[in-house]
Amino acid sequence: MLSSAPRKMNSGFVAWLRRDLLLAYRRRGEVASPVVFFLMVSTLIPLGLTPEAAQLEKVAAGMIWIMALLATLLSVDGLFASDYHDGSLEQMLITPQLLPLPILGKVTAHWLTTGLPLTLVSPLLGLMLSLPIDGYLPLLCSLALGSACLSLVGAVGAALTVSLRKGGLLLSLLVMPLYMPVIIFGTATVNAAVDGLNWLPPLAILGALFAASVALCPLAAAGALRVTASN
Amino acid sequence: MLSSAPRKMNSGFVAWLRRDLLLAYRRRGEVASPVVFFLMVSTLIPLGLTPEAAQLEKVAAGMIWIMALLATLLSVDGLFASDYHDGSLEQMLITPQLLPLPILGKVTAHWLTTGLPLTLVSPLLGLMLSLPIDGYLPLLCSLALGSACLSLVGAVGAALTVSLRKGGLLLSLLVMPLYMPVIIFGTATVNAAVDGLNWLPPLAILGALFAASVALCPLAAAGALRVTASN
Amino acid sequence: MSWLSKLFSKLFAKWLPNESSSWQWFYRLGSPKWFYRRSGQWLPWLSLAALLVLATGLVWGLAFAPEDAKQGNSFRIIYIHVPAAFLAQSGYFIMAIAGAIGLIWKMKISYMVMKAAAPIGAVLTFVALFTGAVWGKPTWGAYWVWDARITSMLILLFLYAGVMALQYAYHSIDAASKASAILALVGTVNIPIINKSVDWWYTLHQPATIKLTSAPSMHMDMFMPLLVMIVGFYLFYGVALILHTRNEILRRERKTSWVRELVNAKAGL
Amino acid sequence: MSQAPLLSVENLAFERDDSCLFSAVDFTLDSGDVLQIEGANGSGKTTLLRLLTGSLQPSVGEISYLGQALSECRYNYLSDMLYIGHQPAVKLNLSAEENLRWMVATAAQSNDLSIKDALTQVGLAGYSDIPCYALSAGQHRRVALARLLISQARLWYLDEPFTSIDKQGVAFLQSCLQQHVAQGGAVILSTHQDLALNGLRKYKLLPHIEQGV
Amino acid sequence: MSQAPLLSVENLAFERDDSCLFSAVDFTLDSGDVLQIEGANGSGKTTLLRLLTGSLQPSVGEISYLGQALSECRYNYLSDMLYIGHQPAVKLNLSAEENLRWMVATAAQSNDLSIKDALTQVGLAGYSDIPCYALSAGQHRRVALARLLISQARLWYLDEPFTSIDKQGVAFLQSCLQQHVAQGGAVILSTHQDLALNGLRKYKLLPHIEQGV
Ligand code: HEM
Ligand SMILES: Nc1ncnc2c1ncn2[C@@H]1O[C@H](COP(=O)(O)OP(=O)(O)OP(=O)(O)O)[C@@H](O)[C@H]1O
Ligand SMILES: Nc1ncnc2c1ncn2[C@@H]1O[C@H](COP(=O)(O)OP(=O)(O)OP(=O)(O)O)[C@@H](O)[C@H]1O
Ligand SMILES: [Mg+2]
Ligand SMILES: [Mg+2]
Repeated sequence: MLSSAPRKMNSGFVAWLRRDLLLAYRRRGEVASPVVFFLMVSTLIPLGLTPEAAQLEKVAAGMIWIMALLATLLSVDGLFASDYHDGSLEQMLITPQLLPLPILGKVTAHWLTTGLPLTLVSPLLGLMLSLPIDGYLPLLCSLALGSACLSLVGAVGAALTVSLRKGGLLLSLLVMPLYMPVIIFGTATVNAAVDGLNWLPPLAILGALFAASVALCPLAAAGALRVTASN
Repeated sequence: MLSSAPRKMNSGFVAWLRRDLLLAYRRRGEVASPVVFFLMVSTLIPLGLTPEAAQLEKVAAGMIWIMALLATLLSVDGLFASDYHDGSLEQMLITPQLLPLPILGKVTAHWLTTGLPLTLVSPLLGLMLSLPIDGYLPLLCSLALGSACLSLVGAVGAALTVSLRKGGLLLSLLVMPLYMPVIIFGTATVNAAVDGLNWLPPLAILGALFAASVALCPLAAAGALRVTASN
Repeated sequence: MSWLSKLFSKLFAKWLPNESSSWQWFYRLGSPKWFYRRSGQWLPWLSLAALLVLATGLVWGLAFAPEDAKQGNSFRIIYIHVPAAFLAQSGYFIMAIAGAIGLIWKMKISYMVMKAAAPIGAVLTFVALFTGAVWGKPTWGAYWVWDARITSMLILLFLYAGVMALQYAYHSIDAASKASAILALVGTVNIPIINKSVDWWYTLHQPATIKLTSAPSMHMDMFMPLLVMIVGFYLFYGVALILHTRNEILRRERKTSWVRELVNAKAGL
Repeated sequence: MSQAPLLSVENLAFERDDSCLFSAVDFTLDSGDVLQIEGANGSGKTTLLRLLTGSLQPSVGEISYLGQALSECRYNYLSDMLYIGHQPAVKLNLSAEENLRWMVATAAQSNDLSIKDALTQVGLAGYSDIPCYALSAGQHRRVALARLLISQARLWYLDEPFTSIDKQGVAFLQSCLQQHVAQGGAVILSTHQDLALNGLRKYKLLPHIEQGV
Repeated sequence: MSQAPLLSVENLAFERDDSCLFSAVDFTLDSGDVLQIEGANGSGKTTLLRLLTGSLQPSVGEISYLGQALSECRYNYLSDMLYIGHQPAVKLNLSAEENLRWMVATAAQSNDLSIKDALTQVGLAGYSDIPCYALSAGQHRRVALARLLISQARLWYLDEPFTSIDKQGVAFLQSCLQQHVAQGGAVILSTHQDLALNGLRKYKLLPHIEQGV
């Protein structure tokens, strides 16, 4: 008899996380390419700015953070786009689960494929940009936390723009200011360490930002998606 | 009677150029739209690096060029993608015209909607990043020429990856190495002017790069599109 | 790319191979089966030669060449570093030429050579970079500096990576071959430009503090082993390329009768 | 006990940007029913189905499931519903099997038919490992339709399910629908083809006619 | 004079990644013919049409236009050909009129029917200024089909042109085809529906059967 089977208790988090990771993996030549991308952009920096170690050292932390932000922006834009076009997003919206959970699954997959690799190669980038040795650990910690914030906030922007073929500009400009604290405290963490100061306070603030983003961004993105889908 | 009408002499260049401009006009306002992106990132730079004018001044030209490059990379990814998905690309491949011409039309539209606006707002960015006054004219000239090269080379990469359904990261892996000369001579032009040297030689080299790209890139992109379409 | 090959054959009709002429070997070379058989005959001899020359060079360079006045024994890295850097660069051209032959004459085997050449070249580039970095620590005090040559070597690594990534990204073998051949050709046009521009960038930004190129003219006793090593690396490259290509042939032709026979014969032994 | 029909739609109207697409749509659906929405292109069939799934909100009127307004039984309703739209939600980069596995994982309930069997039944036996971009148009749609075989949902909303499907496939799909309603399910579908189903009911969607000035 | 048929296909075979999809496809097409390619899902109808447009290269066999091999008369052939595939090449962000204007601009030749009239005839009278993402599935396809009314091409290759089109639309489209062949054109189309056209010929695409071991 239909519907008599017990309902599965699933939140959709795992299913969407797995699917998006699988999709990322399917773009095979791609698994390594976030890493290659960061390596390449960090080759551009000496080419564009200066090859002198003494000078590079000063901008290293800031540049790595700007790269993290660019990579996130670059990739988060497509977070919902392909799902919107092939109808998967509509399916997501009509599942009985709480919408923020599948969204959190997708964002986690996004972070695992951009933020995490960036964090892991950041010591190498630090080497290339002559970052002083004291900066490595703070760089790793702050990037891990901060890039997660970037993915989460980016998801809200992506949700807002996915079906708005017009007028997305204003809304995405609203998201941008949210990036500013992340990048400020991110670089502050590394610079504090390089200058021999205590780098835990800025890191703690990043942690707080992260906690707030995890709690709020999926909700905001869910709301945005509902609006866009009823379009 | 069918086929008795005289054939129109058209190269497809204008038709594709117009269409892509119209499309870009319809989509003004997306997050990833290059100008928005450009402006947003340049507000982040002082935050990430340093707010001191003396320091910013040194990195201004390089940063503007790096941003121009990333903005191009970001947008060139979609040059053929949506056409591939909705079947327009297949229509382009079966028109009797010489394929490089429609491609050149599309690339021109791309430059008019990314490279040109970037060039036009670059004085503003120069101001924000405290670029010395001598640098403005060389910045404008070099960006105009250089961003055209970036669009052209990017088109080859986009053509090679269009049928792969991959994000922009693979594309960036393919074209970033090819972008290096452009960024070197681009920043060299501005820096030469700022240092009071003659900035025409590097600009001339950019011009030569541009000429070579115009001649070769549409051909290479045409070959690449034929390959990917038969996939 | 048919227009390209057509244009090509019109322009160079006179010199182009055609089947009736003495160019027959060229066409036979295009046959994977023929290549597989022939290379099987060359391979032992080539490997032996590579082994001998490399062993001679290594023993000579590491044990007998005099110690460097300034750098001590660390300079001996040169016997790996320089040949690897040499081969990495020529390897790219070999790969691109193979790709071009494939596009123009639609020769299957040259696509296979191209595919085989990419990882070998990338590994050699990496070896050059790595040995350079290791060497850099004692001599310059840093693993990495933005020197013109080093940078262009890094870009070369990216070019290789691009070709390899494209090879793997395509599902269809044919499309993969053609696409990466196009990319390799575009890369070849760019390599001289990249090298020139990186030189320009270097000289523009920074006065010569450390320079690779101005290595003092080497002592003959140090130089001879280096020369031997370079020859050895070329031979080794040849062996690696043939091995890789043979592998690729078997993979792509696994459905043909001759490969099946070969496999059956091996299994029967 | 179950006096209330499975689904009842009362006086539904939908307007977008101040122009009314349809109004006074009224019907009920019971277990065992197959309802075909008819209407010319652009008459609002897809819109109606999306209203039913809850993606769109009606301007006027009410939809109720087992006698309860949708807003009051969202979880149950959505768990009991399956919708396949014009866009079949098939990821091109995944294989048929992976697509189906994901669809099942996100669904509230499913029966015991294995994914492999479902794919075999829809005629994709040899194709389950191939990425979906290498499938033909009809095979691509069949991946989505395989969901029907696994689903335990009572309500099926199908928007032109026969698109690109060959004759044999259409016959198979109809037998699927027949079996589903025989088990107590119900189907609403839109299609321009004529169907040969027992107990088929039709609902003709008429354009809204402006009354008064 | 014109002994050679408009299009002749001889012993065509296509293989992808070492597996043969179909082989020994043989037919000729003259002005006035409508040829319907039949076959199950995945039998290669789309692939065959793409071979005919020159997007794909056959592994074996030859296609000739007016007695000349395609490679020798590429320009003429492509100028005389119109292809509408599964993906109708309609840009979602442009309006129907803008889409059509661009399609006409890239075509080698077109007749005097204005774009507005063509859109009216396909039933999009009030919709020409609306961006295509706001059109229904059938209206979306109709935008692409409006090209047929403006085209001067002799050869039409249509891949499932009736997808999402309502009954009235199907009848209209059939009369279009009828008129085209009456003017000396020819049509090859794939569809799973039964057509009521005079002079309709059918070609059944059979899967390739491996010979030998
Ligand atoms: C990661 C770092 C390095 C890279 C990527 C690198 C790369 C290269 C390249 C591309 C060549 C040219 C080979 C040719 O002529 O084709 C070369 C040659 C050479 N390198 Fe390095 N190198 C690095 C570090 C070093 C270091 C630290 C030293 C020692 C001081 C060194 C000493 C030399 C010497 C002596 C030559 C031969 C010069 C000549 O004959 O032109 N390299 N290297
Ligand atoms: N996103 C949208 N924004 C604005 N109008 C829309 C949108 N989607 C559809 N419409 C309009 O609503 C009407 C009904 O569309 P709908 O897709 O429901 O039609 P349909 O009956 O499913 O047609 P078809 O048989 O072609 O699929 C159409 O006139 C269409 O132009
Ligand atoms: N890009 C591709 N790469 C690999 N195989 C493909 C590709 N496109 C199609 N195929 C395979 O080729 C076969 C024929 O596909 P084709 O699209 O020609 O079928 P069709 O007859 O048009 O089917 P339908 O009626 O479903 O449209 C299918 O088995 C399909 O899996
Ligand atoms: Mg519809
Ligand atoms: Mg088909």
